[in-house]
Amino acid sequence: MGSTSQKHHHILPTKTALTIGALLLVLTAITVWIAHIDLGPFNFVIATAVATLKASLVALYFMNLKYESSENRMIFITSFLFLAIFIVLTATDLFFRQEVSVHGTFIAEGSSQSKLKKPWVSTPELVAHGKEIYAIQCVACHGLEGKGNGPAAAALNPAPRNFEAVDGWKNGRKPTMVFKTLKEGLPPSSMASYATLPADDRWALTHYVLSLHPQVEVDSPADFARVGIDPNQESVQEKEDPKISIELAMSQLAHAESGMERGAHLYHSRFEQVQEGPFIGKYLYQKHCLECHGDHGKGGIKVSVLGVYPVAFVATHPLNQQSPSMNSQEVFNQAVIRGIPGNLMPGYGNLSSSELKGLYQYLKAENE
Amino acid sequence: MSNNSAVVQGEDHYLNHSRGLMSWLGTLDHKRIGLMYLFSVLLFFLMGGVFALLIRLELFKWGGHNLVDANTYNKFFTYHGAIMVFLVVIPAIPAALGNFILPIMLGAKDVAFPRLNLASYYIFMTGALFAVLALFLRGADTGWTFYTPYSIRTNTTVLLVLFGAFIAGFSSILTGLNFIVTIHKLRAPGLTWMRLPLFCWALYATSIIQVLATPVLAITLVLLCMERILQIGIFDPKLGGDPILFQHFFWFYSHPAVYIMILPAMGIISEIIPVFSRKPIFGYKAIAYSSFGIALIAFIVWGHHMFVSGQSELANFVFSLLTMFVAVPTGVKVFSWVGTMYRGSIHFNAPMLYAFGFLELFTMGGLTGVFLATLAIDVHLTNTYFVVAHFHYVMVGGTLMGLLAGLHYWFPKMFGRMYSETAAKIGFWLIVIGFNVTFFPQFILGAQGMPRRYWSYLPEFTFLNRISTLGSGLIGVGFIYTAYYFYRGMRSGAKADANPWNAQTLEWKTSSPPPHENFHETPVVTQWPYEYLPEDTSMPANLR
Amino acid sequence: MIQQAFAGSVPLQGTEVAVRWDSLYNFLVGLSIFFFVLVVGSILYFIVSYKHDSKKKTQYITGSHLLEAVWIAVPTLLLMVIFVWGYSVYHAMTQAPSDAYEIRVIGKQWLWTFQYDNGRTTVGEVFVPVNRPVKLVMTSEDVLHGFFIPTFRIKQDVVPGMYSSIWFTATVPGKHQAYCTEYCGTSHSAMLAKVVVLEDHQWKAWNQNKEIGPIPEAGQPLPSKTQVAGTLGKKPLIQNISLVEQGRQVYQSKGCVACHSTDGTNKVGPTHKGLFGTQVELANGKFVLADENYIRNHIEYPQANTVKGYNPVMPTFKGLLTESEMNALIAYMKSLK
Amino acid sequence: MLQEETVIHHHAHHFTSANHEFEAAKQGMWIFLVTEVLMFGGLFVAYGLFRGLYPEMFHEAHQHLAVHMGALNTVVLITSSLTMALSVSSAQKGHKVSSVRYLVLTLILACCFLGVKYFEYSHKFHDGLLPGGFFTNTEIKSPKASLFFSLYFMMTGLHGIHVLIGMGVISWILRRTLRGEFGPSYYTPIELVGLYWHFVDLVWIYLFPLLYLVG
Repeated sequence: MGSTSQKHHHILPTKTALTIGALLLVLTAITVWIAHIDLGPFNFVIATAVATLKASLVALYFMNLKYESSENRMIFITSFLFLAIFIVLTATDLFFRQEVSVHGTFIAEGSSQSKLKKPWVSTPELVAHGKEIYAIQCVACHGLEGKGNGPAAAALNPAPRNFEAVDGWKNGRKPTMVFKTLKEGLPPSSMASYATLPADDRWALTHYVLSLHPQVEVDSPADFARVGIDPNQESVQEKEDPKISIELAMSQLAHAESGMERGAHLYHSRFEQVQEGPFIGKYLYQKHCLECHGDHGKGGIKVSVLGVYPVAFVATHPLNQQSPSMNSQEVFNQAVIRGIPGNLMPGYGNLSSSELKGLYQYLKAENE
Repeated sequence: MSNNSAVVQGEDHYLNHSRGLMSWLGTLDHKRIGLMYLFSVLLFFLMGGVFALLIRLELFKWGGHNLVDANTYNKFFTYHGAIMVFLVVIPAIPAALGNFILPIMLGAKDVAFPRLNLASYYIFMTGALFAVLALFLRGADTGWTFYTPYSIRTNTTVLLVLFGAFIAGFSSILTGLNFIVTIHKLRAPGLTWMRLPLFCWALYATSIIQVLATPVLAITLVLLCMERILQIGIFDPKLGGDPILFQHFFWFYSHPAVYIMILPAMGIISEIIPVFSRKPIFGYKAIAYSSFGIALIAFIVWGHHMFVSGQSELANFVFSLLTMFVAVPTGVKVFSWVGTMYRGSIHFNAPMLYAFGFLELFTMGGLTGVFLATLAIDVHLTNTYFVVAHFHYVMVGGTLMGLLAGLHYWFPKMFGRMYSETAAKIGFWLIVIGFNVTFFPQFILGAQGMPRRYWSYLPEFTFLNRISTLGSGLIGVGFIYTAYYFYRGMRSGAKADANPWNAQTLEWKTSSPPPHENFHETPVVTQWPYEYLPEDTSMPANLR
Repeated sequence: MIQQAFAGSVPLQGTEVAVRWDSLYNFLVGLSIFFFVLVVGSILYFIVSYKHDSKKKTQYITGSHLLEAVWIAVPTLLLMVIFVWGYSVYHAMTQAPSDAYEIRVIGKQWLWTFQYDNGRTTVGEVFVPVNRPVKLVMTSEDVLHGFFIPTFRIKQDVVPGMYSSIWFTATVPGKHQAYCTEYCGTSHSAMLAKVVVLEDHQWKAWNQNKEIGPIPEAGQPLPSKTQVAGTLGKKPLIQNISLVEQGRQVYQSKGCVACHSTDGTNKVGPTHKGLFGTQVELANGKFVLADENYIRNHIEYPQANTVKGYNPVMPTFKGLLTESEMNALIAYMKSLK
Repeated sequence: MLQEETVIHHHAHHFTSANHEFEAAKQGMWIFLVTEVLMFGGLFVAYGLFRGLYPEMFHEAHQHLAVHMGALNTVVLITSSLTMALSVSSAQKGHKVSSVRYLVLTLILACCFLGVKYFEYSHKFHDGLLPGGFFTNTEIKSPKASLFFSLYFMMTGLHGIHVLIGMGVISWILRRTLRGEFGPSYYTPIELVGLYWHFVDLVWIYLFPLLYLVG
């Protein structure tokens, strides 16, 4: 026993070992070098190919697989075969899931019809109203003065529109076109659809952003025709696009804890609240707002939740006297009920008007 | 008894080779380790069985609140599932019976790595300890499948159970590794691949699955632990992860695990049927290769557990198609076993009875499996009692019947004594009838739409649930009775011959019980193990 | 009872796809019986014919390639037929027509919420028109759930963070039972719902928030007054039964039973047995009298009224109960002595 | 070089010869490596799928990893693999002194690897580039970037644990070599540890381009 029977075993010659080692280092240098050249998808292919080459060298020479019995070679290769099965069959699921889309006039119903007469004509009242809405919905990206330099603008590509410049408006600067942009958004850019805003508010916004530059453009009959408006009529029967994104619909749903009736009843809860204002306000604030806006509405908290899926961070607004949404009870109601699309503020459409009043009063009192 | 002539009764064998508790706890002898596995597994089987009976008692009446509250019930079925799967059916045949028999069948003195073998036993027990420890804390209520995100959110001690299963998984890996090397390197002279007993083929296929699939379970459980500890979010939708991906990870192991459970049982049946039919096995190569076919297909069908999970329609199509092919090698085996009996000389000893039981129950389990592989049919039946009934027919009807068949078959070899044949027959009928009464109604319940994991159910399901509960009592009685007559047999059964069944595999060529080193002389194999000649129809055990 | 248990091993056919499903199912049952009889029958035959007899010899057979080829080829062919058939039915189950009426479904521990295009929201009951394709777009707020309607033969898991959908065209008016089939924790088995299939005129009325009258269980006639008193609370709202009985039905159908009991045991939430008129200690340390106002207030603002010793997990039912349902519910809870 | 004295190794009773035992042990090691491949494989599968789903996120997130550190570690680990291979062949030839020398070198390189890793990790901690729920970095704009760092920490963490274990067994082998237990007739443990160490290197060879060089 204890014979020298291991002598048949292949011994790696020092020279081969050094050659392979050198080769591996050269290949490492090559991968790093190639990674700095942009070859599109081929970067990945080359990186993996080089890695496989390196791995094969290690396995064949350092691990002696080249001189190993075919049994052991098969055993080792089998593992990669089964790994391939694992990833390919799982990929048949993950990369081929059906998209679910939803039809219908959900949420937008009842809020889309304009009650104004000839809303495409700018009036000082409309511009003033538009400014209010702008302060809530648009400043995050377009900035307070409409220069396209809001706090969230830095992250956006393409950058948000600067309303003080005349050139480069994707749909042009005619009122109907701006209105169209507000309704449909500008995919694939970050400009979201604001179809969830009432049509009147969108008209108001239109006139406000156009008022930021003195040059006035007027709609031609062809423009009206394109958006389906008859300029000779007094009011607008807007044709509603019946489709909204399932993400939006579902995230609205997920936030509507009680599922209060929506649409026509958006502003008026059927159930009037009996409790006194500040008490319910404090309770509601603690329940819904505290987590993101912090104690006494001081804001500035990093929030990372929108719906359930994406992870992104936004610092919340303070809810004090300077906050545009605290200007008046009405403005406040709008912001709370609808939420602010594009921001992380979800809508709380299930709050009753007395609850909103309580909440508003509570915040006012806190900041005095 | 020419084989036995060399062995004088009372001679040195593995049971009396050395004495004292330490000679067992520190043993490197595969036979003793096999027995330690066996008794541990039986202990866990008792625990799992008690939970099963508690579940059935709770379901005796509709509407809940019969025995325990919903939370306790949820823990019961979690424990029943986790204990039975991880601590009973997976190790039962390979680690217990396989450890004992495989090296002897190969004509080897031990498994390739005896120290590793002992280590894997202790790893198994450590894993079990963690899982059982959780019982005394807040338990676990996730079901044995640990689906996310519930398993991330629940405030029960899931972490301990996960950790236990993770550790027990390593034991399974090491056993598989040990067996593969043993089969490759330690076969007796003359024991070529085509002379290998079918039980060895089955264990070989099983070991391959253990080695290839269990590491994925390990990483899955690690990731799930990390979800709970570090909130890594890979499986957590709140953090951007995908809960369905967890199901892929889980079933990539757990579907092949089903074949870890069933393949060795099939191996045992392949051994028993030719011996008790006194005839060569029908289609040796087909049975051997079909074990490999099943092992391979095991890895490409896991998605059939997820037809309604929200996975893509393409994946459903592919997995349903592939799943259909499981039935082919399985069918080959069943038909070959039936073919083996044709023109044989059939003896009705307990092992053969259990083999019949296996064929009946497994055929039902297999056929209902086709229902669940069919896309549209699965949509209605999945997550109902139909699935519960199906996998109990396969796991209990398959693995447990196989285990009992093997225990009866090798009982004389393990302990050198016989059990009472009459008692064994009574036990068999109690268990088989009890089993069918328990689980057949569940097929109907499932088809009618009763979902699984329900603590309370609607009144229209009462009648069938009652029958099922009564049947479970019958099974319980059957198992207690079986334990009793096994105990009697071990203590005071008649002395067994070296080869009471007149079988031809190598374990019967040594004394009962075998000596410490299995064989006094290394055996030399000259023929395949199923050489039953037309006149060789008698069986010593039945001549007394 | 026995009759009930075996009266058809599958539930009634509530959709067209259920009819197709049943024929495939019956084919499989037939095929299984055939193969089961083939296997077990031949075993029994061999046992009887070839029982051990020391005088008889066996025959030395080691296999037959022909037989093996047959029992590989025949099952393979049959399995392919089953696969194609199964897939075609499945395809019909998953591809919703584009004009399907859409309902948003949200699963949450342990309630089903349904939202409709007309702005209405229901809990525990989903109202759908008969003979018109309906598509359910579903998501979950917390963990996995599964939406299962046995009479329609459809089921789909509801996954947090993503949207899944199923569709059906119900052909049988009445109430159909729906279950949660993906384990979701404590009250998984109480996470039930009713699919209320409405006839055209009822659907029209329901859409206009009008009373639609009593709806029977699917496939059953409307129960008479006497039957109602003796049955198990799965019956619809009927105007001419007592307020307490109505309340009991609301209590069942709106999912109160998922977390509360009426028999004195505390579940996720405290029991309601003997609650009325007692002093309740809230989590904030205050004591309140459990009167009508408290019950209403608690149902609408559960978070502010969490009872001491329990987690603040109850969802609000504000806007989900009509005034008459609320009154009935309070009346019922008063009756739980 | 001096020829060390021949070491007599007695093989276990159930093997027919020392070579028989050696072949069995080596096959056992290969099978163990198979299980390792599949264990790491789970993470690679998760990586592949998430990368396929969120390519932009991976591209943006990977820019926060230090390529020079990763490249340095690649060089370190490849060199350690080379020294390990040289140590094994020295042992096989019976050159005890050089075998020891190479083993010590391997250990030092492994320490370097972990040292570099330590600096990388602490930098990530500082920047809030942490897995999942602990992710607090605000520079990365792509949603779900926390997933990339979950995978990064899981993959490099599991690999790091393997390096630690490798250092443990190398020390054990070093001790046995110093005692003169290995020679041309018996070198099973050192060869097996060599295989393990090369495998650890092999994993890193893939981790480096996948994590640090996302195209």
